[in-house]
Amino acid sequence: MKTIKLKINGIETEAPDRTPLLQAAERMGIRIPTLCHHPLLEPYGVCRICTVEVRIRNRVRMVTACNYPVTNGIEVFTDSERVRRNRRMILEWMLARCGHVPVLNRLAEEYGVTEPRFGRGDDDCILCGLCVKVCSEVVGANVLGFFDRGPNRTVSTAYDRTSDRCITCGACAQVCPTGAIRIKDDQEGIYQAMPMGPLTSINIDFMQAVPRKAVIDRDSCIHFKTGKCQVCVDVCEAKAIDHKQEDRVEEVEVGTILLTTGFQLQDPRVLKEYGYGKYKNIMTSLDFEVLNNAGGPTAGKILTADGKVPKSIGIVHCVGSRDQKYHEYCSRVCCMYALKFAHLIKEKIHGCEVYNFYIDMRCFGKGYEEFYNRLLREGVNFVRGKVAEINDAALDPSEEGKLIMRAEDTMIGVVRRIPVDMVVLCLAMEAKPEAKHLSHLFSCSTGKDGFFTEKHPKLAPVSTPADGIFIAGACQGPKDIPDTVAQAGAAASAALSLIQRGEVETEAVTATIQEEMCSGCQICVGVCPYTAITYDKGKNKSSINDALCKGCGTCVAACPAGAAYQKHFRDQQIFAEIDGILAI
Amino acid sequence: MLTEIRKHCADLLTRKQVAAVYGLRERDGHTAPYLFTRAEDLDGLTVGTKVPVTFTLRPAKKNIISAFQEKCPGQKIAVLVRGCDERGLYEVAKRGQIQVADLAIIGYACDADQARACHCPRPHPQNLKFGEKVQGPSNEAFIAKIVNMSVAEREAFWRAQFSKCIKCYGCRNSCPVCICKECWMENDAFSPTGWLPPDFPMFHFVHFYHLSDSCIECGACVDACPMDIPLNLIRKVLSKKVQEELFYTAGQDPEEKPPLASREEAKERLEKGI
Amino acid sequence: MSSTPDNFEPRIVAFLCNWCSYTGADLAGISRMNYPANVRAIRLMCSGSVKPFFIMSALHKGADGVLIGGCHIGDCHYQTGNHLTKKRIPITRELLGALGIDPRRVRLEWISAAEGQEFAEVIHEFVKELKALGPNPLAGGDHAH
Amino acid sequence: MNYENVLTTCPYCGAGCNFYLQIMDGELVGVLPCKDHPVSQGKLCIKGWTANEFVTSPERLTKPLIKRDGKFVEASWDEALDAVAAKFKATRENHGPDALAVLASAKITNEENYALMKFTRAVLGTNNIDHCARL
Repeated sequence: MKTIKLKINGIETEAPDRTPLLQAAERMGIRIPTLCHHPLLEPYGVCRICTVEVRIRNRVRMVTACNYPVTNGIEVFTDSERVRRNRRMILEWMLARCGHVPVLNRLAEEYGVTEPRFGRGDDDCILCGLCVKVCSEVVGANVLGFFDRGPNRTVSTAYDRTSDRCITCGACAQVCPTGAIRIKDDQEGIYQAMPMGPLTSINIDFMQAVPRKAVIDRDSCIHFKTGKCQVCVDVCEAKAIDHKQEDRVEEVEVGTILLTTGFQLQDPRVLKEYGYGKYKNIMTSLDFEVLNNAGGPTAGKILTADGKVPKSIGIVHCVGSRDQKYHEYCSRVCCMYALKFAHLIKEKIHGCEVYNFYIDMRCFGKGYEEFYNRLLREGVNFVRGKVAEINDAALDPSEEGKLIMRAEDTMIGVVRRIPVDMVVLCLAMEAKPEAKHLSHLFSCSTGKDGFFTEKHPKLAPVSTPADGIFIAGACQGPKDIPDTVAQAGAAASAALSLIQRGEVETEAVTATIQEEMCSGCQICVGVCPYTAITYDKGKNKSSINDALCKGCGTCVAACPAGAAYQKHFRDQQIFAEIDGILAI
Repeated sequence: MLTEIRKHCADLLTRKQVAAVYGLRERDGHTAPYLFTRAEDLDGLTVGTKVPVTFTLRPAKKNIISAFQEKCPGQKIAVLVRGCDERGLYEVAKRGQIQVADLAIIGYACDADQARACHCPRPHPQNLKFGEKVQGPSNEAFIAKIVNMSVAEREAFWRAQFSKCIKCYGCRNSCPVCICKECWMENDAFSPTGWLPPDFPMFHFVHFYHLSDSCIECGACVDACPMDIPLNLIRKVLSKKVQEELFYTAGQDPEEKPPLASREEAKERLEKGI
Repeated sequence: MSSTPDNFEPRIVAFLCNWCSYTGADLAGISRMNYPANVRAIRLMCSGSVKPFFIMSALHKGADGVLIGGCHIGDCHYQTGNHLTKKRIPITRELLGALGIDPRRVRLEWISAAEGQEFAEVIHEFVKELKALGPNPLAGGDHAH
Repeated sequence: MNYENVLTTCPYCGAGCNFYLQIMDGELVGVLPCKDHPVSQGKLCIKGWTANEFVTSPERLTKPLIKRDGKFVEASWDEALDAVAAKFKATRENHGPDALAVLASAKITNEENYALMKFTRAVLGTNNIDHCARL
């Protein structure tokens, strides 16, 4: 590209051809004030604040820097007296319409306009058009436009009505230099959306995500709504953004598989007595983690839905766990994280009363009981008893707006009624509903609680009945992070040892089909859960793949001819067993 | 009806739509299955006796149609069937013995007298081309005899019946849906060679159980029994149970998987329509 | 029904699946749960591998009752092995009933590895029922072998 | 493929059951009971049901065999009959006629069985004759 030589404020410089003056100056660190310029938008030259003085040979011209391209040999003055006078005039005119806009007032102060001669108007909009342009050029929604003429000119939507084409992207408010466009903060909405989804359309799933790559959230990305924008493509220096990428199914051949599909929290709405979703300020343990996180919606401040600092917080243990109605098992992690919550609340909010409602404290690990004792010293209240009900029935004005927790304190044998500002429900960890499907897919099984069943609870805790398929983490049962890490390590090394060996041992009890007896009826093929039996059409015989057969013997019982037999469980052996046990 | 059937079959053969017609031939006053390959032989074609066309050959354990399909792959064969013959074809097709797609099934209906003689609840094939459908006698009335007995009475009844058994294997040999090469009825561990009559009810248990989800109620076993043991009483009780418990009726659809040959639960099969 | 001698102790052959019922029976044992000693277990890998002939044979050879124990539906170690059991056993019982052998002598129970208590209860119940039914008339056969 | 049925009488016993022999491409493949035959009415015993099996059985004797030096070797009919006659004679002379017995076959005709009975009683001089169909 051609390079242009020019002089700005007496300093010689170079800039690529067609660069607007504004940018050429910016590259030298010279600031030219502008209100209607935005790097993503075509220069519009409407606010005129960026007007500078240009000398071309002997001619002097006043031009707008944002859209005046550099040409060879020109000399530019960005802050000459004439320029400053010009800007003062422009500012006075602007103030006549928008007298109270901070950005204008700051500029006015900078240029010494103290008392505008034409008075101060009350409008906020300087009609710079950034919003209109961003809406059409970048977002592509074409919602905003200019209406009417002269003194009556306004920016609005068609017929001044809320447009259903508006995708509430907020771009107009973002580019508005005067703050004339505001997004209404919807506290309730933000609270409802908690735990919040990605804060922007492009985000990294979570800090520890592997691979740690940014992804585009299609639901909120403007491009996927309007087909335009793609600002990120321009901005990304690595040129890594490709909006055309699609999900695709890839087939990968592997020797071992680790099932680490995790858990889900129980739906708190099922426990109607706890009022989740009905009252504000009742949150799940995961909601609280988000709220408490420095990267969360409140930047880590523990606040109620109204943005107030809570004075008392109730933490309910065993919600859905150790409960015949929901899950009989103990979720294992709740006691300890509930203690952690209590500790953090105490640390962050001075004087906040924390109530832990528990059935039993299960502080089962190294340093855990010590932590519990520390919390006792920190003044956390422990109430042994299951919370019966949470409601907002205030008995006196001091309880107005509070949540009332009712629970029997079994230590003192009294039903207590404790008003608090916020409640955290420590929900049960439960198996994901898709685990059942996965178990069929991977030939392993789930227990009646829905978690994957290990091959042996003591001797093979990461193996499944299917060779080469291992399980780790909460998909196998509720467990905390250290246990998960330990189990994951064990599963990974079990998988690696298989990979290292390169072969698997087949079951000792596999079934076999005696070919000469097989009539090719394929009944066995239909009953095999492992697709281990194949039918050879040419030979009109079925045969069993030893490596796939798990030795259930279902085919053996189904074979009408007795052509299939199971090693160690042959008919003669069973008959002999029957003979033997009936002989006494 | 016979003239029309002969004409139809002659047509198929002369127009080379099928390589052969498998049906019954009357010769010297006796009727037996025959494979017609020439149209002029069709004068001998007959219908309506109790000779099944799908019986399995022993010890080859194949039926004529599967032998034909093995020897002449790809050639189409027309089969003249009654209701029971067709059901038998479907059941052996489900067990991989014949390819129904390569068959031209020509069905003819049995009359009311024939249906009554066989205690046949469905005396007409689905591919009905000749004859009128008639209602078969109900199984309920037929099995009432043993259903109404007490357990002890039943035991006494069957002990008496099976004490007549001479272990001729006629019930098995005549069965159109029995296809196993090795038969459990000959299993020494279960029912030893040389004992006569066989122990109650070991020997018969095998055949009854094995055919529970494939019995087409043709009555061939009863016809073949030299000791007139009413085997179809139990078969019909079992068929009823299979219908009620496993939602399955044998011989309906060659694509349907028999319930004892599929992994799905009975209800699941019903929902999925397997 | 013939009168039952007071000292009649029925003999039960139990076909138990390796993963659930056998382990359940084991649990009943190691948990020191009491149940009658009338049951003799045969361990199979899956209740789906129980041939109806085994049941018939056990009855013929003198068992007064036959118990088939498998995992609960949906919990089968082999995914769908017990689906087959669930289909076969009612057919077998119907056949036995039609032949004049009391189908109550054959019992199908889903007992998980954790249900030692249930196993013990099933045996209690079954023994009680078999005592009421009396000795198996088939026992010994016409010529036992 | 060629398939037909040939009606014939069961060779095993004197009952005279009829059945069809099934012929597939010239090969005997099975037995089919004849439903409309007045004697058997479509019913057979185990022997009738398997009557086709001996025809092509590889174990079937087609030539006389005489044991020489502990081994069966093929012989002519004359040699075989001479050997039998010589042994009969020797046995009768050394041990008397009741040391001999005859077992008749179900597969031969009534007339042949009559002749065998006469041979046994008149020639050999013993009543020791029985028939394999007397099960």
